[in-house]
Amino acid sequence: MKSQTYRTTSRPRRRLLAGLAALPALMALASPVFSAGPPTAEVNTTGLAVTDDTVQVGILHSITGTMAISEIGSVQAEKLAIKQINESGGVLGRQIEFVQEDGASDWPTFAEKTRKLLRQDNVAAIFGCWTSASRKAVLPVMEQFNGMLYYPTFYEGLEQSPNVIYTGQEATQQILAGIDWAVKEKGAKTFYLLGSDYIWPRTSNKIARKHIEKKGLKVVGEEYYPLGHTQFNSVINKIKLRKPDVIFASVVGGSNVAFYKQMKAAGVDFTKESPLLLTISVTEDEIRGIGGENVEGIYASMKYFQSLENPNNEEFVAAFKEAYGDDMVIGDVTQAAYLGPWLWKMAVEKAGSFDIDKIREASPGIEFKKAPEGYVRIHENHHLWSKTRIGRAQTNGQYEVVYETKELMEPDPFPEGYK
Amino acid sequence: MFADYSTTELMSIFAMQGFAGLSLFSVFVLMAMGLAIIFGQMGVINMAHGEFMILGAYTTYLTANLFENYLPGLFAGYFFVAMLLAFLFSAALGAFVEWAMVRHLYRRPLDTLLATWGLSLIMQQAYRSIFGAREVGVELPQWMMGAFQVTDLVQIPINGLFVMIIALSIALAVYLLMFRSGWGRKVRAVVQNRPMAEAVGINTAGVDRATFALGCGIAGVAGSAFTMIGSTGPSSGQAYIVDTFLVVVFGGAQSLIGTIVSAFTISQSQSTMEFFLSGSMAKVLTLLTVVIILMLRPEGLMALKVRR
Amino acid sequence: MNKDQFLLAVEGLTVSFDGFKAVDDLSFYLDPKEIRVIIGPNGAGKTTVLDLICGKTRATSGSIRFRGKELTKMKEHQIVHAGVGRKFQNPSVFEDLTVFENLEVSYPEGHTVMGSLAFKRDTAVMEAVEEVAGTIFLKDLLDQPAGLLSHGQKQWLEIGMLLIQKPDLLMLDEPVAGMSVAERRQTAELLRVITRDHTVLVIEHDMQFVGDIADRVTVMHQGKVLSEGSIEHVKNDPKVIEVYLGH
Amino acid sequence: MKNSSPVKWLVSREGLYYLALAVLLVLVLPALLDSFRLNMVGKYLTYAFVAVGLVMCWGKAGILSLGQGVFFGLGGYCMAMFLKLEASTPEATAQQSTPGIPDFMDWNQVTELPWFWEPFHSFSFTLLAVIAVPMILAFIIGVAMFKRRVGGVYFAIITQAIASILTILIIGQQGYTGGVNGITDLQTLLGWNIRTDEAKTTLYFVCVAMLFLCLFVARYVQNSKFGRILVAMRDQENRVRFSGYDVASFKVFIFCLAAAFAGIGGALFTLQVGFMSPSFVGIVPSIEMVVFCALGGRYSLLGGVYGALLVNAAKSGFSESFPELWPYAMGALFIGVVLAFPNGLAGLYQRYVMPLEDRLFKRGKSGDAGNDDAALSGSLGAEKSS
Repeated sequence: MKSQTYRTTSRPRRRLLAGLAALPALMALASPVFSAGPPTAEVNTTGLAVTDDTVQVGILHSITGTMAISEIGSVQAEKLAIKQINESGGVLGRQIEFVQEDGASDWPTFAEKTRKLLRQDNVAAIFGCWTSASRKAVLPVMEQFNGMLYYPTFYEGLEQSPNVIYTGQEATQQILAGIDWAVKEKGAKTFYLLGSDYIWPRTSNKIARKHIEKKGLKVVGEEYYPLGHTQFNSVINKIKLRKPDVIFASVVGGSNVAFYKQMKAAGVDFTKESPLLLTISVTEDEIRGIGGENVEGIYASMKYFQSLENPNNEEFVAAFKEAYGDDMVIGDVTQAAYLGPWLWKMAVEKAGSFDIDKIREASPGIEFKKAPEGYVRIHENHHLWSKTRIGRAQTNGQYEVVYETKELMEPDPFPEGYK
Repeated sequence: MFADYSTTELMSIFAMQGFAGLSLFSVFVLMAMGLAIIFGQMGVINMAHGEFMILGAYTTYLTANLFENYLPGLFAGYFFVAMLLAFLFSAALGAFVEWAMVRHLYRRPLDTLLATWGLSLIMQQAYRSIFGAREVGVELPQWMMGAFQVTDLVQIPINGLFVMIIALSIALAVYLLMFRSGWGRKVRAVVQNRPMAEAVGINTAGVDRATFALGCGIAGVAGSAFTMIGSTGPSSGQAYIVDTFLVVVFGGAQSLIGTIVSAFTISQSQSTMEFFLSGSMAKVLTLLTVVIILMLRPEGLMALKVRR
Repeated sequence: MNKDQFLLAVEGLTVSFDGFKAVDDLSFYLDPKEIRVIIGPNGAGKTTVLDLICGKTRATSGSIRFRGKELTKMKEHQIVHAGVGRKFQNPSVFEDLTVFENLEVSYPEGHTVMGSLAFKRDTAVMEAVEEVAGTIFLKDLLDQPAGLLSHGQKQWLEIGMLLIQKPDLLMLDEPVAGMSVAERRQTAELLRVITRDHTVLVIEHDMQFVGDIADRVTVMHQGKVLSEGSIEHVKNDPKVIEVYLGH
Repeated sequence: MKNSSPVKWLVSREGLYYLALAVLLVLVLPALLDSFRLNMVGKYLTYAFVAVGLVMCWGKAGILSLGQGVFFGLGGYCMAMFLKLEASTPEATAQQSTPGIPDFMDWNQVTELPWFWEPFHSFSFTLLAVIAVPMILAFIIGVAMFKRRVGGVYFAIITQAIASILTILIIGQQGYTGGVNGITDLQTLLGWNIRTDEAKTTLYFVCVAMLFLCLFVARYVQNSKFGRILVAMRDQENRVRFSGYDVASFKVFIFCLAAAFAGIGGALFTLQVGFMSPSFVGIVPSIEMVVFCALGGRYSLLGGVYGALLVNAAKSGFSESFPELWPYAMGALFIGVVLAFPNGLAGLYQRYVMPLEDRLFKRGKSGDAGNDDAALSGSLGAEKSS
């Protein structure tokens, strides 16, 4: 971790000159005096760690333990965003400094570190958490000490806290669009729901089932395997028998690798699209472990793919690779993590204050036009309006975007029947 | 329950589930063979068994990369080289671990459990530092992909078949080694009566080291084979350890045949249950059944009756 | 004849391990206050007989009646409570406990979970321990951890642990094995004291020692009784000479 | 040998050790630490309950359970169920489709409180369940295994399998258990807000008091004849059996006792941390708990407490400054403890510090050294002789 931090802080100068953000950054570098914002007493009435030229935020992810695999991308994205914000003049004239804590894949540790960040470090915002379990552990602490958490992962919904901004999609955004697409474009009539056994796949599949059945179509199977399970032959057999048009998969972690390899070995060629596999859990990050050749032809429904073609994204991908190496891949969550610091900065600036209550008030309606995924906007319910895309996996581990919703999908964390 | 299916479909179900059970069986055999040797013959609990498997998997990954970059023409055959290297590396590390750690603990089996658990933590973190926290993808040669199409519904995956062949060859090799070779006789002599074995001039320390190394080496080969069907990451090994121990204990320690019989029983019942229940419940029921049977019959399926 | 007039009646006792009959249709009877020695070559099944009586090994068939009670169906600790005490071949004392504690643990009170939690070290216990310690020559070593005793002393301690249980039948497996000549003499002395009010069943190889103590001798061979009677009788039995004494 | 009066006991060597621990936990730590750090210490102390149970069960009786997390979790879940019901009043959950049931049930379309949740409306039932539920499970496992003489390695592996079964069950039955997220968002205990700093400090002291209660129970058991039988059993199980003891019942009892301690620890954990999740039930936490005990000294009750405190403190400290190094340190700790000093810190203390104390206080060698060191010297002796 040390070396990465070092790289992100040491390399920027040269690139800056060529970079698009050169002007404001140069100004910031040349004379911090100009960028001095409003006096601290005005923008910080609740004792946060804000000085005349710095503001502290927290980054809280697992760097050790089983979740480190997934969370490291988010840490990198958040650091990149912070660095870029600093280069462009900081927030209200203050440079962002971050305190990084390790959640160690252990939920009480997350809660503990949150307390530390809020109570001892008095951070102005926390960017962090990945699993639902860690968020659930952190949530009471955030609410008790009135902090602000930017949570990057796509998740099951059923939550809406005044102290959290959810920068990933909640389940309906991801699922409804995906199923609609499969029905409309691919003529799907029957679905097989498969997931790892925990809350997100189970909730997602419930939403999916409801949506499918409402359309008068059929779910021909629903199945869960324990986290870390590696033997999928039986379910593959069941799939072959039931012959669904679509396998709707939300398998996570190491199980993913086993599942796709065994599907492929069992003679399922995804490129033939019979059955078609639609996943909501395999980002570019996961493909690296599974191997592009094993997932070629599967479809993923999420809001961001690294291959998205727009100037924002090209710039973002270039900056990310510059900072962390050319072989980096960027998945949906990594991008969502990148949004966090930016959305916070804009909320602070709109509110003209670091106070949590003012940020909360200012947040709904904030628009981020430079988001790599395109335009996003914060909803009243603290989730983001965002478009959902369907990507088709290539052997090189990237998705080719084949579809994009016309409108922004409205976040609906408490869908009908889930209140 | 069967009403939804036609007769031909039912036939295919049984054929394919039978095959699914068989591949699970070979997975269990691969996992358990190394452990059965170490636990059954030496009484040592090696909690780092999974990590030795992952060492084999990473060796395979590195070999694949090496062949891809330097010997692309021979890529089709890299897997055999990888398995050999996996065996050698794991066995070498195993021998070292035996020398540095395990040999001091032969009289304290529960302590080997703790020490090897510590070892497993260190190995996991070492993998994380060297290979990164993410899983690595191991590319297979073209000929290992795909499946034989038997009938419209029944397909036999080639790599599943391959894993099965490896499992059976290893089981056979172990059998020959343990029961048909002079070395195997020595191992068994040491197991049954250590002081006596020493007295008749067997180098028991050497036998111990070789046995431990052999067990670890087989774990390495197992890991190598698992790159075809599972994931290769720093903590992938942990997922296997409980299942593996249960297979060995259920079979009756000290009985290699027992290990195979128990692998067969557990895999067949699990895959049958998986078909009718959800995956999680099948797993729970399988574990529960094994635990209950072990409570009723602690000596396992194939126990030797010895006058004590 | 009423079998229950014997202290111990073993009849038709058989145990087989995977088809191998370690004890085969064995019968013998013990009178109260008798000292019986079982001898026989290695593998004759002597130790197995003791295992069967004390419940360590379960009989395949046959019966063991002790004061009219059937032992084959009872659990080990119940057999002990019925009045059978057994000493193992290798001294098995609790090395982490002191001599006093070793004897105290064997004291026949507080043998249930709750009983042992409520157990008080009262004067009755102290007296019983000291009395037995005197008998087994360890009176001065009561606070010594048993692990530090000599081999012979451990053997005595184990005998003492049986004595304090006040059993009716004492079974000793090679009590003088590995002892010095002086210790042997002392042990013989000890056994003579013990036999004043106990029935004793001994396994022993040392014929000198056997001659010293035995009332009657049972010779076992391949799981069966080969000969039985006084030491003189068995010494002169041609069958015994053939398998055991002759060479 | 006997400590008839409590005062006399307190100034004995063993008494002073307990006093020192009490001073550390009641005076020193609260004085030095802010409420945040103190709460963390409180959390570590809940593991000390497990460690004390393991000392009794593993150290004294030789039964290594790799499933203590199960009992810790059960105790914790019992408490969490009570707190969750208290938090899920019909008013607080008015926006749910079925008000009055826990939120996660509502999300899972459970429309009625499952029967096994009902009794947890009662606080007294909950207190009973915190101890009884782990004990009942331990009793069933214990009777099944010990009566059939399953022990050692087999017992360890089977308890491990049970930990893994329970984890899968809890995660799989999320409508009834909260699944992988666990039971979260616990706020009040009988109307008392447990999230405030004052509450957390109070809970810390409750935790310390309970720990001492458990220590005294354990100490009583250890010093009774029962304790000597345990040690005897560890050395020569057969001899104990043929001294007329039903060995299995003794094992069952001690295993149940350890389970009860773990359950109390789990309940206090839930109270102090504010939630319970399946990640404390599984194999990894169960094995870590064994390490706390091994590091402190598997034969020493106080060693177990210090072990739990130190390992966890080191874990927090290490993972704050060198997250990558922590697994190495933890692994090395395991191996080091087992290979180099199997009697843990207590063993080191006994070997190196006690002679100094002896010289300092000019005490006789045998003196009235407490049972802790008596057991220790015994086991050291055993080690030498083996």
